[in-house]
Amino acid sequence: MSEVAAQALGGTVVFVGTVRRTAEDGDIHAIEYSAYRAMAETEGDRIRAEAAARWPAARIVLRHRVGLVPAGEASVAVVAAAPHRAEAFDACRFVIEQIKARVPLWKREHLASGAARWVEGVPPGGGAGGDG
Amino acid sequence: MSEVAAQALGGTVVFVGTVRRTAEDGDIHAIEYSAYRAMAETEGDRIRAEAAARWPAARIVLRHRVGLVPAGEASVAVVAAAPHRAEAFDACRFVIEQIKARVPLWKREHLASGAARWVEGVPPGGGAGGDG
Amino acid sequence: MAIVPGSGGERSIRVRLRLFAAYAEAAGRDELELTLPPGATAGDALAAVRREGWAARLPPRPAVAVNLRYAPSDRVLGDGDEVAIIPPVAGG
Amino acid sequence: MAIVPGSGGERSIRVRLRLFAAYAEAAGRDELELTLPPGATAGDALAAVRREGWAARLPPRPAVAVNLRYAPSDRVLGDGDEVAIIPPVAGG
Repeated sequence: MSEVAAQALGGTVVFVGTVRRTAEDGDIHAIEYSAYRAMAETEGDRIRAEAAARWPAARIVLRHRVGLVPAGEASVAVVAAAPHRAEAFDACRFVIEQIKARVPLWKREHLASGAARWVEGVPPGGGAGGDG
Repeated sequence: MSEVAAQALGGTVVFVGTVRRTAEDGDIHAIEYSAYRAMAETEGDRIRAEAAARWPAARIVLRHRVGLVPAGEASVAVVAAAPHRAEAFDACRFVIEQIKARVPLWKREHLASGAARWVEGVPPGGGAGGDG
Repeated sequence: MAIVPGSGGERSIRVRLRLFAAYAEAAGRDELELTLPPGATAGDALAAVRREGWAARLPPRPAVAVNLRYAPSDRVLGDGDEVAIIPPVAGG
Repeated sequence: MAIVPGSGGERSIRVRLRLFAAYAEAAGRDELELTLPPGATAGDALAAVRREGWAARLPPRPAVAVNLRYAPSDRVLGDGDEVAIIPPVAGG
């Protein structure tokens, strides 16, 4: 949070996404995240710029881990600080929704049984189209 | 956050309210919070119970400082953890809105000039009425 | 009509009235005791307080809590109740 | 009509095509080079990939990015562009 701290900012909203241990059909040992790293970074920058355009007073930081993340650990964090809480909530939520909708990240669940499987994702709909 | 951590909870939203240094008409050195403490605690418990009724899977923690809080420091924190992020966002926001609407807390701004003044609040509208 | 022993229907009640923040500052104290007739309500307690000079500071309908809970003005008080006049709140 | 020197209008282009996650797994590799006619689009690159057997795995209209940005299928490619077929995303 110190990355977004400023003395004119009264409200800070943090979202932390954590790897859940339980799935419908078996315990999850860890999730392995992979990314199209260069694009994930530029897409993250674009999301941040879009949020800055909508909430000019907000400061935003986003982070996503890649590689193996054990159950119970955080995989993604978004921090939004703003003069007023409504902006902080709205900006934080916008950023995490956009991350989930369009940043090229994928996850593979590693089950307690030793099996692994790709988690079904969502067709990315943001950015400049993506109907190709 | 460890107070609300659980391995079935995938999304955690934290709201932190910080004392702003700048006001319209003078720098703020600190805010002095006072409370009707026994009622603030029971009202906080009621808010938590109401949130639990609306979002049964969510776990919620709320904290508010009293006494002198220097500018730049946090005065209030709400943590909501839930299986899915929408519930965590909604529960966290509900709780901070309710705190601000009805928990008997008051603040007095201490200005850099040495002057102090009560901050205008909102007539509490929640709970069992309050039209007395 | 039978006399119900111990109903206390004719004894006056005493309530502790608490003041906070700007109201306590205006009153110069944060607590007073009120003696009220049986059956008195939160609104009656407020009316009693209004006889004090500083009470001009109070809004027409301030929020009142009885025993740590917001209460409507027709809430009937009991002996020993704690009544609080709650200034506009400003947490966060 | 004048001949514009250096327009390169008649030379084919080469693009680097990148695959990720389940698509890379299906293809058995995460990258291939495509040689395409001048004026080829993102959609043409995709059509070229569809000739490979594993490409049955692809949905009818997968998302495509050109040079780190989602692009429509009519996006015209240039020599050296990086084209990626983006599987449904699952961050968080």
